[in-house]
Amino acid sequence: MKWFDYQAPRNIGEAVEAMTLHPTARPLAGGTDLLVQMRAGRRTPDLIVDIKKIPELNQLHFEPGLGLTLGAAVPCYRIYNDSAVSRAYPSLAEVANIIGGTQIQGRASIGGNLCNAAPSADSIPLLIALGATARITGPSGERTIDVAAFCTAPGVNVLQPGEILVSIQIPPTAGGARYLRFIPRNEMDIAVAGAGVSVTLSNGNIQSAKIALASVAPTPITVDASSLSGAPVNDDTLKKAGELAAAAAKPITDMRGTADYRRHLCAVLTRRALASAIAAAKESK
Amino acid sequence: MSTQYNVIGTRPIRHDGADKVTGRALYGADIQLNGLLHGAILRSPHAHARIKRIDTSKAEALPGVKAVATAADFPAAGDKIVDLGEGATPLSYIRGNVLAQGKVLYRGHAIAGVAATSAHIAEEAASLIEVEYEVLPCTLTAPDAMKDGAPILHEDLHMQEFGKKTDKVNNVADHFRFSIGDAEKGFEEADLIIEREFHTSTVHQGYIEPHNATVLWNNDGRVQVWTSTQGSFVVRDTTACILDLPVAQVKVTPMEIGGGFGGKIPVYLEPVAAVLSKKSGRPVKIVMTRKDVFEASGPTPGSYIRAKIGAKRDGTFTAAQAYLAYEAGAYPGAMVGPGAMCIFAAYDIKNVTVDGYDVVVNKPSTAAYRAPGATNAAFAAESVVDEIAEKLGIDPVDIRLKNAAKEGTQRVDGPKYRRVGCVEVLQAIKASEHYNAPLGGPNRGRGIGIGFWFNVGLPSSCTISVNADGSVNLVEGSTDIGGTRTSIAMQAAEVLGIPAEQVHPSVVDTDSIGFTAVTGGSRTTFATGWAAIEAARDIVRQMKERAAKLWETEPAEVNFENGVFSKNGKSMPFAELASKIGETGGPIVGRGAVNPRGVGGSFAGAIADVEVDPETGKTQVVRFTSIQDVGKAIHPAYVEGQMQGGSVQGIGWGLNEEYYMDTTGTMRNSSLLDYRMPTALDLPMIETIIVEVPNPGHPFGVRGVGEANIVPPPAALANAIHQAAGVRLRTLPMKPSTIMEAVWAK
Amino acid sequence: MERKVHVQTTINGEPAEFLCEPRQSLLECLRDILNLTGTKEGCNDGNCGACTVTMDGRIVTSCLVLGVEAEGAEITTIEGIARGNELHPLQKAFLEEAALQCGICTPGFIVAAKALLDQEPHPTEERIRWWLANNLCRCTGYDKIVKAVQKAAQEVTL
Amino acid sequence: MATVYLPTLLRPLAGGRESVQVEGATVRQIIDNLEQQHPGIKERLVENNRLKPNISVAVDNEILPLGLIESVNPDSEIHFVQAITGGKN
Repeated sequence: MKWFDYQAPRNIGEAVEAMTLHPTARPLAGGTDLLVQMRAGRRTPDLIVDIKKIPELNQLHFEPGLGLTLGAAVPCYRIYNDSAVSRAYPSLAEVANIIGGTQIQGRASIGGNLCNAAPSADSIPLLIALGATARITGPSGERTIDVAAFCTAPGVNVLQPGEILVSIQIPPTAGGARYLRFIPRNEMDIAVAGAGVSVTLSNGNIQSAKIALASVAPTPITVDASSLSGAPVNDDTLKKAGELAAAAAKPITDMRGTADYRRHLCAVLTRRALASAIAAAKESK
Repeated sequence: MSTQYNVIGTRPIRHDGADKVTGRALYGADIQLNGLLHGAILRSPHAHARIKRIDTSKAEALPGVKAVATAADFPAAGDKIVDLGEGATPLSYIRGNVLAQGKVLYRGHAIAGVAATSAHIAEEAASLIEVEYEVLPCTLTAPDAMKDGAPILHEDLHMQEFGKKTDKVNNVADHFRFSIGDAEKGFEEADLIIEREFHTSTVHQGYIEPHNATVLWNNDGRVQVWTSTQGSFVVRDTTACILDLPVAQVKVTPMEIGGGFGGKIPVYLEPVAAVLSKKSGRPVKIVMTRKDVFEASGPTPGSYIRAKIGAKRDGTFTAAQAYLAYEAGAYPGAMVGPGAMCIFAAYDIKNVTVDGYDVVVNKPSTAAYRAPGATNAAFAAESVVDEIAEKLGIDPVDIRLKNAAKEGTQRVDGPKYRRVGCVEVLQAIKASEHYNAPLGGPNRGRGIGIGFWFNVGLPSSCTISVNADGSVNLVEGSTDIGGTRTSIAMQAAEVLGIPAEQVHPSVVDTDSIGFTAVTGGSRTTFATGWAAIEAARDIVRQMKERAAKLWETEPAEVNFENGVFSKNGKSMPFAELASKIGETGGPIVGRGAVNPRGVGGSFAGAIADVEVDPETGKTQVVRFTSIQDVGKAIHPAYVEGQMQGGSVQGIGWGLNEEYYMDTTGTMRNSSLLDYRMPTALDLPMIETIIVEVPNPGHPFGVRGVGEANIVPPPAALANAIHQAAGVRLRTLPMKPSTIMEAVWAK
Repeated sequence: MERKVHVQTTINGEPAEFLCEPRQSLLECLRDILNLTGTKEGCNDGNCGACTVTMDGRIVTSCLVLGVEAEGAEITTIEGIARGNELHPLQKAFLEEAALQCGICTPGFIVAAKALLDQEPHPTEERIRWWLANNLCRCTGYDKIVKAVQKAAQEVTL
Repeated sequence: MATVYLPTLLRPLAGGRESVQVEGATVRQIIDNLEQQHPGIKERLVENNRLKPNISVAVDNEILPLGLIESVNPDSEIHFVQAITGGKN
């Protein structure tokens, strides 16, 4: 690995200053993607800014009615070990539990998963489906954008020089949600395809549904699921949701699977995830 | 008749156990020396290219860099055929694989080495070496490489046919044919003939410890090597050969080894580290990255196989024929010979013809992997056998029993089997609870497969010295990859009539023990165990002389049984006599040096239950049993461990593992994330049935257990998937997308 | 200006300090600077678990932690698992169950399994397999490893 | 006389025969006498006064480690086969 310097600022201001002074600087949370990329020579920062000592980035705070504030550096294990968060967002706790193995979850953060902007990121489709927003701060102040608009290309996100992700805000949920991915192993694997789904029900029908997909486009993508609103909860609706997902997917063929297979998986996973989210929505009532 | 043993068949704690659970055991990469430099290797980014120019000046100028080495630093010794533990090979191939000369033949091919004060500086320096390439088209599979007009890897490589050089230059290093009886006539007698084509991917042994080497070229000219290897004498001889030194000028200290499975027999780093040490005057350590291990060590061949079997209505096989083309990688030696000898090895078929082709391609030079060549072959044969059984409506075990190889069955390469346990393995499958249990759910299937491996003998040495406290020190040269210190010590203990704990085994360097061949070929418990038996017998002989002195009689009058020396009512346990060796003539050292005959081949079987998700094609192994004739299980726990480990490697090979190469010859999944070896979460418990048909050729009946167990799993899984999902997969790995595509095509 | 960093930390219950380059991983610092070579390198990208240590009570792959991040942390390595001369029940169980062959993955498995048993004394087989999915073993097929953890779980609670 | 079974690709040198009867008390003598009967076979089996390193000899169905110097009985069956080593073959 090439030489770099290391700083561990205690507050956001110092972090933004360091990131602004060093245009190639990278923030370090869990490092489970960053250090691998640096070893492979894919990123060559001259400065690593360790953001784990900044209080705001370590916040994990759930407020019924307001939602969840998930600091960008909060490691996965803290999410599933927090009973209030796990109760309010079981799908999020589950995602935190499938990113890497136990050791990875001791370090990796959802914020890092988002910033890394991999098409295959497991948390992003769920965050999109949950309507999450990203709180960003930088030299020209603070801004908030939808997670759905955060990733712009493989490994590229909207952050401008000097900007860092502070937290992810997830609104309160009224229904159910689920992320399902397909991997050839049972753990420690990259999604061949993934589907994040949230749903609210009204009088036994779907009130609204959101669907987002992983690993089938240069970024995680949102599927237009508006046509599902008002649809009855039955197999035809589930099948239709799957078809919408398959139609929206733009997969490529690579070592993880062929394009046709991935499109097929989108339909299967979306259908299964929606069924599971509906069951969760019914249960939460 | 079963022999009663005191030590053999028990499960003592392994002698190196405490060191290995506390982190004290020193593996190759753990060595720290004063003044140690760290090395890095520059590797080819191209699968096939001519090297026009190498400029190392920028690397040499980087602060912290102490030496740079290229192939030009190797002595220009002439070419010769050498047998350094990997079979007969031209030295130029071995040397050319260590550092490329003139051409690079695969992506990852080593070009230069750098030694620097830190690994980071060495890595940076390697990236500063400028290489000008003329990129050439590459060829990546055996069928492609054999086509007219395919890119030629070695312009001077003429196809051999049983020792005769032909004038063909077509990437085929060797073609051979085995035939017994008359296959054509045999097929005419058949009521059913099934012929199928199979493809298997290149796979890696996947040992967790990367290759490493630390070398000090001392001021007295001696070269000291510390490394993780399956064969310290192979490393010694290869390093000496490449550096053109007398063998005894190189001393190799085998460190603990973190897995090998055949892949840690070849030498990759030692000669480079030696040159760097000579140039810098300091010890140099080089450790491969995981990417290097995938791209530049020796995986096992991918293959194309055509297998054909003819059977009568009653299930009798009348003829068989096979064509095997194995990918050797960059240099010849694809282990297609053993594949060809194993493909129908489980069956007594009178009329068989097998053709084999050893084909070079632009992939890393392949190495052995547990029963090398046999797993690919068994996948083909056992799939065809299963299909015949299905079409004839015969139980898969019964059809195999009907045709099973036994004592006197002629192998396709000529010799007849001595006592083997194929029938016993099949009977154990048939009688097992697993084979007779319900499948327990939808989308499930059960498959079986059987397979064979020869095992080998080869030389081993051992010395044993007696301590006054009644314990003995055992010195041997077989590196211990899976508990062989203990399985060897137990055989000595059995002869000496003392507990296994009273034997203190050490694996020592090449200066300190006689020549010992590799830990491989399932030979260590068999052959080095035999050397230990001989050494222990030598001890007993000398101890009898001492007892005779004490009792004023002749040694021949002294009895020795169950650890007690006796004569006419007088008796003395081993330990008591040991306490008197000082006063009866001094130290006692026993020696054993063997190159044994009596090698006993091993048959293994597998029963696999799978569940296939009909919508995703994902296969879950829900139950698995490994069955193997081991001859005699010296330490049953480690025998089970070998069977379980081989089974799981076979499961990985069957379901997900592969070198996923793009058209430029770049492996796209060269990490442990994307190579997808099984994790704990992917598997059930692996049940084992140890079958013991003693090998009449070994004093305790040992056959060797390390290899045959990997042979049946991919075939058993394919047969199980067929039952679960209704499709026959003839390509490895049988990954989810492949299964789904087969389901769609149906 | 390329300068090494002074790191003060706690390793296996003892205060420790070392100088490292920011680019050196905790794994490199443990092995090459502190000579704690029981922690192994298998892949250097977090996928094999051979370098598992605990850091402030959580298991991590030390190849994916920078040495400088150890400042102020509490690290436990395989060298800190035995209680003096007495092996930890997991270490004993690994030996009794023959749960290792080559042994290169063993330190990582023992450190990881201990963290599990410390927080969950009675894990199911499925839970053990889930927890240990980040630790690769190529020799054993995991059967005897899982059984050793199950056996140690019984001993720990006795 | 011992019976030598010829590898498939060497059979053309012996008029297509699968086996031939040969005199000899050692493998070396067998090969020398075989060469007398069927010229051209020896160079396919022997190099530098040793069995070629990729060839093993089986006498009475047992692979023997010492090659040319192994003894042969008058009623022995002899096969020349591909060598299996501990590693790459």
